[in-house]
Amino acid sequence: MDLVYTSEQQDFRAEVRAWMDAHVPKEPLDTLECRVGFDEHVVWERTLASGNWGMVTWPEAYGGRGLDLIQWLIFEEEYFRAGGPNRANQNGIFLLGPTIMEFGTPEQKARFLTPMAKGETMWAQAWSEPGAGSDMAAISSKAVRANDSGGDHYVISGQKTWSSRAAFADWGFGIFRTEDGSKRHKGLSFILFDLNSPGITRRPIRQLHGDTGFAELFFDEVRVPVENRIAGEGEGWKVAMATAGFERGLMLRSPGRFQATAKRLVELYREHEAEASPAAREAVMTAWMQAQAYAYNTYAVAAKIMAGGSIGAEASLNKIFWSELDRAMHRTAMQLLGAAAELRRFDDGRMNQWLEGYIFSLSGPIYAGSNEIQRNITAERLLDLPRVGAG
Amino acid sequence: MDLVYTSEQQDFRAEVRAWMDAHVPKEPLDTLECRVGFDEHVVWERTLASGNWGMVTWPEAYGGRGLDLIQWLIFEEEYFRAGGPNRANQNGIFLLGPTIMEFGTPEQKARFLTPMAKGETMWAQAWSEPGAGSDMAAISSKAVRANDSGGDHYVISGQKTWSSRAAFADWGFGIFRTEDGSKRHKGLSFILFDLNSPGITRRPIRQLHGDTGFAELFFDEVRVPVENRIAGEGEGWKVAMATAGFERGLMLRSPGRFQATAKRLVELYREHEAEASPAAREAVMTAWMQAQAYAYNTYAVAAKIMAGGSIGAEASLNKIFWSELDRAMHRTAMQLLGAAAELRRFDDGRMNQWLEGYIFSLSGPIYAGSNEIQRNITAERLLDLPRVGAG
Amino acid sequence: MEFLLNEDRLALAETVRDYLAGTHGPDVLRRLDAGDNRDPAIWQGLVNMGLTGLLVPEEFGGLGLGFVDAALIARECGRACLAEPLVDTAFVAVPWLLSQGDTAQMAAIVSGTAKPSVAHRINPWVSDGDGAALDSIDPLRNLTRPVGTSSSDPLLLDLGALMSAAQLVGLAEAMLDQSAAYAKIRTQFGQPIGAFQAVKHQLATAAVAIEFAKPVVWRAAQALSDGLVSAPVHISHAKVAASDAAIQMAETAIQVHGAMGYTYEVDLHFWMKRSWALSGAWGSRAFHLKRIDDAVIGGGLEIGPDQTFA
Amino acid sequence: MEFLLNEDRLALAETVRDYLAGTHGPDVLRRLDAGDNRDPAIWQGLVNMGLTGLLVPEEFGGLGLGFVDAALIARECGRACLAEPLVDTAFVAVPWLLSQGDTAQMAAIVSGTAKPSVAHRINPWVSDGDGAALDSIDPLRNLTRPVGTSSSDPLLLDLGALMSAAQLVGLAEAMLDQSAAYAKIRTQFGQPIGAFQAVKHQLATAAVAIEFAKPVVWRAAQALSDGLVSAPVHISHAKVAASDAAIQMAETAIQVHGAMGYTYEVDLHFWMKRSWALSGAWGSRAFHLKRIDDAVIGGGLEIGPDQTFA
Repeated sequence: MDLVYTSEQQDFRAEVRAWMDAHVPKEPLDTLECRVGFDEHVVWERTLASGNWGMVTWPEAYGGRGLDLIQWLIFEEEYFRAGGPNRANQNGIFLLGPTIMEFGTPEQKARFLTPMAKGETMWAQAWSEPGAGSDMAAISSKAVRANDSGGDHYVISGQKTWSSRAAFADWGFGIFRTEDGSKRHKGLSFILFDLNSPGITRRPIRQLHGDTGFAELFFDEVRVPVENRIAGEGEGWKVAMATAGFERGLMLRSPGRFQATAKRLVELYREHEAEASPAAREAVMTAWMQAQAYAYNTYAVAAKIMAGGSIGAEASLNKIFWSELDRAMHRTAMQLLGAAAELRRFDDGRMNQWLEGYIFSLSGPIYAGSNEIQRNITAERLLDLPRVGAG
Repeated sequence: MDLVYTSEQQDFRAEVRAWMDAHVPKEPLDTLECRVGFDEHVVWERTLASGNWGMVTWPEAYGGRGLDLIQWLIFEEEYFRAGGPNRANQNGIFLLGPTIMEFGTPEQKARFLTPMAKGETMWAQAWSEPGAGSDMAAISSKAVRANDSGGDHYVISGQKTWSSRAAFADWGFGIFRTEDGSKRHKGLSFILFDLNSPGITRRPIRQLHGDTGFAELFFDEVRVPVENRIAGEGEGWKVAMATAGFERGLMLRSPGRFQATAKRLVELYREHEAEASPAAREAVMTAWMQAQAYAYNTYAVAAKIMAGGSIGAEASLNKIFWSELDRAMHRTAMQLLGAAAELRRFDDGRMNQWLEGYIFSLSGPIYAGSNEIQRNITAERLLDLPRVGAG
Repeated sequence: MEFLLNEDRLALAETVRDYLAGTHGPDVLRRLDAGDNRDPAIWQGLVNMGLTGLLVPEEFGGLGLGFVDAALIARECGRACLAEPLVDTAFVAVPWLLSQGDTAQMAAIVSGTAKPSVAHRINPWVSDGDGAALDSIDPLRNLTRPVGTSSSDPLLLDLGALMSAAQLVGLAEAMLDQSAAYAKIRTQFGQPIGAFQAVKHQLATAAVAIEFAKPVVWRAAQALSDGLVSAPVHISHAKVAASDAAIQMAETAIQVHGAMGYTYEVDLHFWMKRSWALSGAWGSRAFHLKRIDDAVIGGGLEIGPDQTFA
Repeated sequence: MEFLLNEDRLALAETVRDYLAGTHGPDVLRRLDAGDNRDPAIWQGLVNMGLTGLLVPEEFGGLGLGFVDAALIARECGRACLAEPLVDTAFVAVPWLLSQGDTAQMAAIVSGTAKPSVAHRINPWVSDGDGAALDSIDPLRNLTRPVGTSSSDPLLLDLGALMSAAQLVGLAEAMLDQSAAYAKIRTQFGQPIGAFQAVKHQLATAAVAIEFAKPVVWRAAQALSDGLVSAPVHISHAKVAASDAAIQMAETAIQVHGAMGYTYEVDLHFWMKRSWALSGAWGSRAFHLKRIDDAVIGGGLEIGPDQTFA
């Protein structure tokens, strides 16, 4: 237990801070969920790549910096301190990248990782299907070996939904049923596909706030080379579970994000202190306390991983904690804003980021495995309670 | 909608107030859960009976006053305003009494109701068995017709537990399996028994605070006359459900109790205001708000019943609400007390009623149908969600 | 003493409920949102039912009914997510204008040609006002900063808060119904999600909050009718209880709907947005809690078991 | 920077855990409760392990370890519901006496013959003191109002609060384990109650609270070791987080145990009572929250993403 940064770590922090102060856009970008905003965010991804700050934990060989997890945390802290934009390529950085590094062939690593690191290709995830949300194994989209060309292509048919970034991204990844008649977790394969392939139709899903960053994807006999499959045929579930683990685990939501929100909430509270409710005052303190607790926990998990350990079902505790913290912080802000809470843009022209943040926070307990699923996992894997089909 | 008391109602309130002020013991009685305290409470029951205040809603024919529900509410309000003791015969007043009135024969009414109203017989309930708690239909205690005397007796064998008041009461009531081999809700009968019958062994259950008001009851071939059965043989489940309905329904917890607690909590808060937390301040306001809401709701249900309506699954909402309110109020008090919260008796010799109340409040979400069961009922009967065995 | 919504009142509210259910479903909300947000035909339907004149004295052609009636209708407006300014005009502005002795617009209000809505120092923005448009998350809200009438009369704020509370109750009830209905048809792991205890218990918990907000609203409306000095406290209680229930219900509803609840395609979002808007309108949570604080902790109100209707 | 409890530390804590699990089970708590509450043999066992000298410098015969080690052992004392005054003496009084330059009793503390516990203005009652007995709900607490030493030194309060927080974490972990174990064997409706989502989710929610209280306690202990000016804030944070987790866990535990949890026969009550006692001891929730308030809202502490270890 050593909670003092080394001088190298302090120097690194100073380096990140200087770069961020110089490069983070002064004005907030438009939302990532619309075309204009997405493009602005892609520009930002390329700016990051130009400073080699895009994929800091990736090995240098793939365009990263090979930072350790403490450096990553420092980077993230400074990123959120500077008010850095959301990451358009989050799916690539935190989900697909680690998956390819773990399961990909050398050829796949070269082919996919480097352009990702340069901000050249933006990635969408395509897990869910209309009947397979929380029940991720209920996949029915098929990828069948084509007969016409020596079996070197899959032909994909089916539908995916809630595909984040898919409205605007370049490539997608997901799992498909490659064994006819297989059930549940068996016979699935993890496949990457060019979103501009013939036969793919993207139907943007209009979200409740009107933006359309998510999409449904319709696959009508889409030909995809077999070499786009990650790991073996039929191993898709294993790969997807590893990917979902990355998502729920350490890197999906770095603590800096919530600490920054907590700090803004404290500032908002101070502006409204005179007329605020007692519950809001306590909620503001709770925000700071929980964001700090989340940070400590992340540092502890990082240290554990660096010492050779791994993160297991504890990732479910993380997911529950940060998603409910985020919602509570934004709910408190909405209460503090009172009548102004409903405004998308305040009188002075500023965007009401608390409102947008509240709406976004409502998705936290739903996506990346609903919190109901996470509580099941916690109970069954950490507390060893019995599983029951209907339970 | 008329929220003004009539002058008759105001006069009645004044009458109750005067009597209570003159008769309610100045010093708190010892706890009902020990022999000495129970006896003190029996004396109080007889004092109440002497003023004809024991069973105010019962018909005059059975020793009551035949009050309507609004008068009952006024009576309860004044009872709790005056700090009246807990009712030793609660099981008789609110559970068994209404059951006998609805299902009993004229002979049973005369035999059991009048002594109950006079405070002569104290009643214990005996629902639960070691394997039948929330799952009330899993009853295995048997009542078999005796062969030796023309079948005019049952012979009871088995075990009951969590029998409230059973350590000290005179009589008990419960359901027993009268049809050999019957399952679940079928073949049960509702039977009254003298707790001093040969063959009954009472084993007091030591509660977590050390007192022993609850007991296990062991029945070893206990002979009970058939005329002690309420309603028909095999109709026990129907009768028990009606009784449980009374318990969860209107009369188990009158609002005055919680309004009195909320008022005491406000006073406690004022004493500790200088050093109290914001959350405590809001919790105190919430206590008042919820106790009032509970009172309004009770007045509304009373009016509905008086207009010919009935209370159904809404009783589950009530149970959830008051039990969680009661726990929250006492938890707040414990926080306000700080280091003194753990004291059973304060430095000045006063009992720490907040601690006792907190402990008691923890049983609220458990007994009379756990809140998990109540939420199931709410979802399935009020929201029409599907039932599933394991769900 | 009779805490009972009598048959006549309930019959009128039920008529309004049935009318709105039949003519003002989610498809209408979508049509309005795609168009001009308001539809004279909808307004005329409300006028035809006499609702614009609900609180207008009979001498001016109204029905001369009271605040409890208005609260019951406001609840139905919430349930239907009605965007037309019926509540702001007929249940808030009308009684306030009458309290000022201003009867000039009454006939025009009854006939539906005048739709005044009055801003307040605490609630500076109103729907369908005459000033600059504001950008509300609620697409049908037509929120404006009025240039004309504004007041700092507490009665106006109380009326706005009470009627917002009543709408919030209706909004919450509708979201509960939508969520229960969705939980019955959406299947996961081979069964309707409504069969899972996790879903059941979340919905039951929200149902409890709604159930115990309702009588607080009716009581507050009656307190205002009866002219109780304590009416503002009870209105604040109603606003806090109804807002908290609606916000809790909205969070539960979107959780039960899962990702579908996050889309424009599912109806839920209209109700959530209105709930977010009204829970902050006519006095923030903090504002109303402060009035309760002064009453309960500050000693401004008698409390205790014998003070239920103080 | 390494937020890691190293192997040596964990090994020592595990030794203590195993020792207490083997020699200090619930049967021992019952035996003590039926008798004199304290047992010299138990105390001697702790002395033999060197725990009374854990924080005593080596020059006085102690182990000279630090606050993180002590917090880890205090957690084990909580887990075992240990009543002997090890924490109050060895982890609270010892470092405070050392801070005063008072080393007179150190050798006697190490050897187990002296068991000082020091009261504080904010925490006027201590276990096993020399004054009049007080009637705690915790039957093994031996709570007294000491006639002798008392102090108003903030360090003493911080030590008491930190070590209470560590015990509360252990208490909560034990209650979680007890509840999960009970949920596996208690059946209702034909299956273990732990198969019901309602039970699973309540326990999972409590598990989250405990999981995120733990690192706060370790961080506070390290902050005190490092002599950070902000250490009192982090200790208050630890006390609030650990108390809230333990109280929440206790309420969940009794709910899962049902009526059984309400009896003396089931072990749970010992842990609940200790949790009720320690959550109010060494500064109430309000006291600690006020220090956080001053730091976070009052501006006494730098906050934000780059201030994790400020």
